[in-house]
Amino acid sequence: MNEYLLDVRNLKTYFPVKGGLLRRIIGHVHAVEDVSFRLKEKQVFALVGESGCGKSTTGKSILRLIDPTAGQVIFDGQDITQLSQEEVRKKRRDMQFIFQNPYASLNPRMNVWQLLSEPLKAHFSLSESELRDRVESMLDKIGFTKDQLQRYPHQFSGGQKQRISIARALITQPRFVVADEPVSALDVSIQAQILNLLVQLQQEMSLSMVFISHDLNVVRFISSQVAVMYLGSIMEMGATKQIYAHPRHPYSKALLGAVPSLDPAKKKKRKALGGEVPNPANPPTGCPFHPRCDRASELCRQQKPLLTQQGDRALACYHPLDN
Amino acid sequence: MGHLLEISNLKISTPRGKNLVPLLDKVSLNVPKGQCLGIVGESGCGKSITATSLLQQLPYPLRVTEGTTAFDSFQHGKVDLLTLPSKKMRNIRGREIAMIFQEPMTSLDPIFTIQQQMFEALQFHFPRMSHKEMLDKCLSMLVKVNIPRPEQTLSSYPHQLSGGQLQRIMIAIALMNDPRLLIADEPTTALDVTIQMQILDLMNELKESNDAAVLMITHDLGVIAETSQHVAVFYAGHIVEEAPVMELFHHPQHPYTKGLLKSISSLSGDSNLLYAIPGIVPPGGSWDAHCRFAARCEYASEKCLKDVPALTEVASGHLCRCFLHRQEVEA
Amino acid sequence: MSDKKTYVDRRLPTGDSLLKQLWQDPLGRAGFLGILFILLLALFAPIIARYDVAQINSKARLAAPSGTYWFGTDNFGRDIFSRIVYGAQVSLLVGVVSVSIAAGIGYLFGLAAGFFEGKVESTIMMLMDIIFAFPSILLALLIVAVLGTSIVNTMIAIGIVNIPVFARTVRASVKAVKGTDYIANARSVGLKNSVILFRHITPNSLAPFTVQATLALSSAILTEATMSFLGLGIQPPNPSWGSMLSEARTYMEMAPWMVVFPALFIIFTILSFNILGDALRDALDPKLKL
Amino acid sequence: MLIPILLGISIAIFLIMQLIPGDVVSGILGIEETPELRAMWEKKLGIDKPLVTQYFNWISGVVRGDFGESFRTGAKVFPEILWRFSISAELAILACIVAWIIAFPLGILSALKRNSFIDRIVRVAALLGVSVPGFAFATLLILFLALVFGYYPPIKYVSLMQNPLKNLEIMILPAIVLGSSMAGSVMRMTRSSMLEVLRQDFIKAVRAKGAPERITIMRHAFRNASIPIVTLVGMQIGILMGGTVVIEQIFSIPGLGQYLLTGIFQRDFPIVQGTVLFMATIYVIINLLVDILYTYIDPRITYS
Repeated sequence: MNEYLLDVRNLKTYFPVKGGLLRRIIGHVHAVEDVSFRLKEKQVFALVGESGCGKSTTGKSILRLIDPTAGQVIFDGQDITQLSQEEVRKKRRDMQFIFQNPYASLNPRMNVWQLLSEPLKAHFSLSESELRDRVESMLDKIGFTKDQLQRYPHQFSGGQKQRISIARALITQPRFVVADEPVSALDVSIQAQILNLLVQLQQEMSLSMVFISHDLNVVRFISSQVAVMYLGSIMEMGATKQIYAHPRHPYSKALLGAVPSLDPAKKKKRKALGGEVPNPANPPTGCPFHPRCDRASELCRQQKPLLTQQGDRALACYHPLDN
Repeated sequence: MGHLLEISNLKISTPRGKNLVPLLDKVSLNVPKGQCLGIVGESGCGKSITATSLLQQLPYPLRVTEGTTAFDSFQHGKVDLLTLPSKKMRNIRGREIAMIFQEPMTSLDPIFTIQQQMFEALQFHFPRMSHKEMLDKCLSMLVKVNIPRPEQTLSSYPHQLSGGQLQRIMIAIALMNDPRLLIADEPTTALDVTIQMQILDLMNELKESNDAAVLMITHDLGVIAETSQHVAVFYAGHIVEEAPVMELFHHPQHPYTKGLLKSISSLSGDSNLLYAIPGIVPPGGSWDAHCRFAARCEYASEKCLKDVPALTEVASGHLCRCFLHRQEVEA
Repeated sequence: MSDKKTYVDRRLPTGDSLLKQLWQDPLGRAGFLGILFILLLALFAPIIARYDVAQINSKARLAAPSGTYWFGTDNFGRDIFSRIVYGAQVSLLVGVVSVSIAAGIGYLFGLAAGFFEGKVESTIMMLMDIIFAFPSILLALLIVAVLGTSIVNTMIAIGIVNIPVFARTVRASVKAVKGTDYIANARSVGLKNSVILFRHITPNSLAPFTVQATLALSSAILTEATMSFLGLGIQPPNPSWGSMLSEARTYMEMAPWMVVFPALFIIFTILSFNILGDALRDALDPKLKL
Repeated sequence: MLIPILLGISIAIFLIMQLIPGDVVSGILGIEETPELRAMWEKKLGIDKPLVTQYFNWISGVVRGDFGESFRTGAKVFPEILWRFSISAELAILACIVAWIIAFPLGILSALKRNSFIDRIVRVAALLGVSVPGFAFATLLILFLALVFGYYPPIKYVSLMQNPLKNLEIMILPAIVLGSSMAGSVMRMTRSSMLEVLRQDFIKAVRAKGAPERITIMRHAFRNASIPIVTLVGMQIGILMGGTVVIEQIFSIPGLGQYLLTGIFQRDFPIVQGTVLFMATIYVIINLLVDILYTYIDPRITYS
């Protein structure tokens, strides 16, 4: 049996750019450019990066919420990219997605009961009482009571909505879930509550998870493995602890260094990373990071470094920092 | 040191039906000259409306229902910003008090070029300035905020520039006339971390060279730690704690501040569970006559559900709105 | 990407809460009552009307309003009040039938265009653009000019003219709803297309459609009145407010009531629908409530 | 987009004209019909040929400016359309002036003084403007002027060239009627669009620079608000054209609308066909101009 539950191989997702008088395709945004990674059962794997780095598109492509342009997504020995629409739909029982914004991702016209029973109805044929049992047990897990079943999303706070949204994703007892920035729409004091809930449910339900976030602190807390993405490609990938302790890719180092410290005394004189993320429709040649990198050489400008295993981690860099 | 701006007992309310519901309740704050005062709090805590009320820009239908301010204007002397006649207010806006906003992408008028919009900042206050002078001034400001191609940028429209560049331009516009006070309302919230760091560095740098006071409004304690000398923590429409920045981060007194710091720092710890403040922030209109944090507070006692604690000094320059005191709450 | 934005809750009222909200809004209530009044007038016309609408009475030509003839009589001695009551029937009938034609066809077109996109969408919208490119009353006039004047043809003409607005509204709202996170969520949960279309997209895209239907009723009634005024709508002796007003012009100095009452009723009815439409839009889309 | 839409319109009109019940020839000849006369007319009208040929014959004539001849008078339709168009256009322009003079200042004022007394008045007026049909307003206005002032609008048309003052007297009432119904929706749109823009961040930012209100409102808010208003104005041209049909009839102005009605009543189909095609074409062209106008107002939109 395969050691890995999920094996993403050379995933590419391009979006057409239309323009001109006849709205012809004049180019492509390379949202995801050759991404590969693997995920074991019960593991939490984080994709971290700034806006436009393709982390979200990667997550959606894995679940075929967006159809990838090329590559394979092997889940439990089966290539998801080769399945028909109906097969994908059935597969969703085991593979779910948690959205960023709970204010927008719940149908405003459905009450909690409808929201939670709907996925069950789509994938199982259950009697009314079985339905009720499963909804109520899920409700208990997210800390809701039965009398909240008839309420509508707008009657809940942001944190509560995100609980409902998590419950809706997990009620079919999936084996794998992609969580796309599940706490970034929430207030600071609520974020911790939701993260705790996620970790708790992940352990209870033996979930494997791809966790997408721009928040490096959150990623450190929740994941054991991490991939740092930049402009559609993975720059550095490995155990979260090691990468956070000793980032070796210049971008990872800059990214980690940019997180404001919580100690005003440690407000060190560090150099902020200059420049901005290039336009993904017109990426630079060679290494995507070279225009902002102070270690860039001629080689970096000309040829894109491939992600290769270097010691305890995978790196896409010709001139990595010392371990 | 004298205060540039003193806010006393500011109260802002919104009409709901026939009643006025308070959104900000008796806030008093001082902004010292040349320093950065940070206001930190979660959404709906009243931090943003505090700032907008100072320039008489409260969104409809909010209104100031109580309170006064004293701003040390070099044109008009000591003035109350809240009641200043609109003509004098216009002299102060952009000249003595400047403001930058959360969303750089929407803070510039989409149908005018950067040059037209930067020129305005000068024209409104110095109508006689020549085109050449204005151009020179704008170019030098753009260089100051590290815009790579200033001439080209001047002739661009906002949609042609990135969020980071636009926020730099907003800062350039704000600092154009060397204001005495810069109000920054979540200036980096809409930006990526690497860009956020660039902007914060830039603001720190400019503050030193310009000697302007800054009112930094944010939900991010990290931003406060990076920029501020003095911090006020807002919760549910009033100040719950106020202290110099070192004091606040190293010796937080209010259970809410403690909780926030604890939950953020537990993110970087090795524990399996995060420290989380339970419950939700009470929204405006549901503030009963007791401590607004009591329902979420692990130390809450009977007393906390009966009375509203006053903001009292617990150490030099350190104010806290809590019945418990230092010794008792040490956790 | 923003750390944290202030998300505004869009509370969409459902069913009876919508009616309640409308009733609480003074404007909504006024519009509602106005329409109810006209509707009752139309429904109970045979009871309310005091005379036969077509009955010519040469002794009572151009009689001023009085206890006998509440709104006076016209040049044939017909009772204006009774004709107005029956006119309400005609107005509402033409309005409702033609809007039903337009809304039904427009809805299907819009749904198909919004849901399937691609060729289906471009073909449908091309067709709609062509109809839309005609100034609406012009197209309606052209259609009755060709088909001949009758009540059915009037309904057909007004119906056809109004198809594109519905198709456009429905397409736009279906596309907007389709792009929302909760539809992406519905897909990610693994719902069937039919469930997504009918349980999620349809109910959430009905709001602009409902507003459009209310406003279309007012414009349909206006178009009918205009066509009848021009003599190309409802034909005499059938009572139509538009044609009554048209006939009245000859006698307006002798019998101003012939002008005033039909005009007031036309205005009142259209106003009621517009007010209700406004209130409905405010209730359904708080973002637009300004 | 222009060419396919115009082609579509012409086909639509052509097809609708085929729906005429009975046949045209008997309509023209009436009781005088004989087989010879019928054959002659059928040949003359070209209706003995297949439909596609008929369409191409018609459309190739139209492209050359030949809209056919009136059944009744035998006069060429196109020159008549052009002459009458100048009258209708004058009326339409006057109506627009009336509408905009009323609508823009009041719409802006009402947005600025939201929920004040003035705002309420303006909103009620706007609602009335939208709800009162042009013909009803016109009739009531004439009645009012006649009863109160004993004034009757002139019946005989005088062109602008002959006597500008007299011409203005003829045109002013219909322009007020048409303009006020347009003003209603423009006012509503101006108000809501202004309110929308006024809460944007950049307005706050402009004020924070110390801008005088006049500049904030006129240079920044109104120019941005005018983007949706321009769309509305483009669409209103259609309503205006419909409006001219009715209003010209009421005030006896020999414009395009009246020509169309005459054509319809006399079942003079070349007139109907030609007028409708002409008006629809003008409408489409105006909307194209509106699209081009956008690029001047809004630099974000480009037509490459």
